[in-house]
Amino acid sequence: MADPMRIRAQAQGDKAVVRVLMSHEMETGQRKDSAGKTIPAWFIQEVTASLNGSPVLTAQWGTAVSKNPFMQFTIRGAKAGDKVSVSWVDNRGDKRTDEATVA
Amino acid sequence: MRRGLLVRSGAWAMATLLAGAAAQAQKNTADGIAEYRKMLEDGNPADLFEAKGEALWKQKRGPKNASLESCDLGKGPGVVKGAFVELPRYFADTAKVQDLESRLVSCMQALQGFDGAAIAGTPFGRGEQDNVTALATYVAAASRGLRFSLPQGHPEERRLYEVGKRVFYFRGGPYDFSCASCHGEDGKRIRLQDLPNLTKNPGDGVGFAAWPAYRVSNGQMWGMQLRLNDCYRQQRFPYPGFGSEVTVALGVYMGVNAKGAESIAPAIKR
Amino acid sequence: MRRRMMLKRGAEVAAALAAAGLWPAGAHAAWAQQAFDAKGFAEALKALGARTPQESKDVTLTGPDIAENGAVVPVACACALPGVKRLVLLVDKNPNTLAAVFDVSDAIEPQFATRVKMAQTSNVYAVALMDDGQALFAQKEIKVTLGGCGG
Amino acid sequence: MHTIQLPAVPALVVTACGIIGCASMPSSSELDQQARAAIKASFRDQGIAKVDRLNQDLGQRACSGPTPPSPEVAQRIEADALAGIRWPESGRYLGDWREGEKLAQNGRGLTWTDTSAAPRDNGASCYNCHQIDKKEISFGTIGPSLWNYGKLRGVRDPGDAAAAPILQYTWGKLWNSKAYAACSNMPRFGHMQLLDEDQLRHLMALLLDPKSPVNQ
Repeated sequence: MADPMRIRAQAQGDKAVVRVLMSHEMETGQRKDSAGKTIPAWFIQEVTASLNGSPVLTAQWGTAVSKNPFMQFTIRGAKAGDKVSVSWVDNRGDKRTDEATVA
Repeated sequence: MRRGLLVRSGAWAMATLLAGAAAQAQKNTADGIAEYRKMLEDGNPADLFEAKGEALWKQKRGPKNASLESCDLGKGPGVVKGAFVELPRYFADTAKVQDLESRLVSCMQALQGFDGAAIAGTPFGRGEQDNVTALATYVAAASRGLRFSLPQGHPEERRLYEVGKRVFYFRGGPYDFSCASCHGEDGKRIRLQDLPNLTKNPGDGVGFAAWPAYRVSNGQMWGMQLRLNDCYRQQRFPYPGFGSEVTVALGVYMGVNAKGAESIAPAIKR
Repeated sequence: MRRRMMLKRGAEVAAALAAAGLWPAGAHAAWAQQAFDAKGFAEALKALGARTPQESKDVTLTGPDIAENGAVVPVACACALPGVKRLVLLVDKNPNTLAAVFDVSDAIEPQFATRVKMAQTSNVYAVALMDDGQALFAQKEIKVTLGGCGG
Repeated sequence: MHTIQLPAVPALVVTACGIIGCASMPSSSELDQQARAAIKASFRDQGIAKVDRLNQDLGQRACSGPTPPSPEVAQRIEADALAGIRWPESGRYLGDWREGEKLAQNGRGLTWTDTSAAPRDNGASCYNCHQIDKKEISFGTIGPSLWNYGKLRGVRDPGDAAAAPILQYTWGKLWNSKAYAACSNMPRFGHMQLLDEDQLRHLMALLLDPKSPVNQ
């Protein structure tokens, strides 16, 4: 199981700005280890987010997204106290979901 | 006379233009790098390691199944805030001057029953060594914004400063480099990498006041021990032991020189 | 080997269906394999089912002029026009050009920021795929320098 | 069960000194010795980087401090260095500037993560410290700019006699930088076998060949 994400969600007027940091190697499959063997691709392919349970975001990522990825997006119609949950799935099927409260 | 003047002033103007262009290109590069770094500050992956370190600090682990919440980092058992900006310092229980990472290993051994020597011998980024880095990130973050003020009251602390200074200037290896070859003067750069002058206070958030830091180039969290280790690798020196006297002495030398500088650790670096 | 080919073929069929909008949106949206495997700006967009893109000042791409290191390059894409279906980030000279695809809905602002890897100095694109099938883009060259002493 | 009580006594003395904080700091020469001992005890071999790299020659030792060595010592370092320079066989000073540019860009070689210590596998790391070809914006500033190095020194034809002193100085500086500055920060590429003669000739061409981009 990967380490938890860091999610910061700040209310701004009737919106919430969400900043997410995910702990993931994001291997491109192009790198070789010190013994010269290619390190297989291992990266987050799909990211979804929801506000109080209803989906607001779907994104698909390729191998170009940086290691320990950062993402920022803004949800409409959100206020302090609402629950934002973010989930990712990688190409090995590993999953992670974490939640934060809009401040 | 008029024509001569014209020609000469034309040439002079051209020269300034050229010089200006070169300086302009140079300024743009430095500005460009500063702009790039600014964009990364918000959302530093070091936060992930800080959270992991906080969990490890509180979690009961090791043969003695104990947490680190009673570990004395120099300001009393369990006191984390402010500890980072006063390290390395002398510890009576180990009768040694220790930096943050070697002190954490001492606590992991005394409180949790881990084998300190085994941790020190583990390569960076693996096993408990990875946890030491996360713990160091957590402890450093608790002092963000505070100013460095290493104690120099104990004779061992003063002695280590002098030893550290001599180690800093020690030239050797196939390239004849010392730390001072790169960090001995103001305004120097390796490629586009600014080099702080570590023989004096380099200023807020610079040099000693910026590590542990998250390195974007390899996506790794580095404590000061790994930072010094890789410096010596590029200095073409042999391998400095984790927590060895040389690394702690350099920490005292740089930490005391940084007196009054504001800590921005954990920072984000190339 | 055969099994992997079957998997790849199946994914391609799914991607094609998805691109043509026939893939049921509710189901787990299949990862756009073909688009993410594509080489070059035009091929990647075609694999996403987009028409030939036009440059438009209504799409904004934010990013540094110079990246001290290609491993982490902060980029953001936005489009204020109504009717944006997807916002897409591409790095022209990367081995696989397509970097990220963000679906836009009325629950979310059409602006996203993330960080991408760049193999070398290259043009970076932000593309808005509109509901009516149009593809509008903004581009910017980001210089990647060799930091440190490379030792 | 014969145990020796002796060790307890000295420990007591040390702690006592610890508590009352002995005012007397060891002398400077004692501290020098303690620093060398600390260095000897702190490093170990790793890959091709062995601890013998810590053994200092006269120049390294004399330049290991914030203050430069005395003029006499400096002169001796420079004289020894100059005497040790091996000049290129049959006076062939220049190679291919294109190879020179590659060497100048390459920062690899001789670290414990490098497998071979042979000169041909080493880079020269020039851009780490110098500006050389203006097209490269990522250059260092520890050393002076080498842009237009040959042009500024009026080298139009490296073959003619007028250029000889410049060629010799540059070769000598690359072979052993201490021949002209006792505590130079520049590695001694020839003397320490970091680069072989062919590689040095390529760097010479990058700096002095009128056709090199550096001299446009």
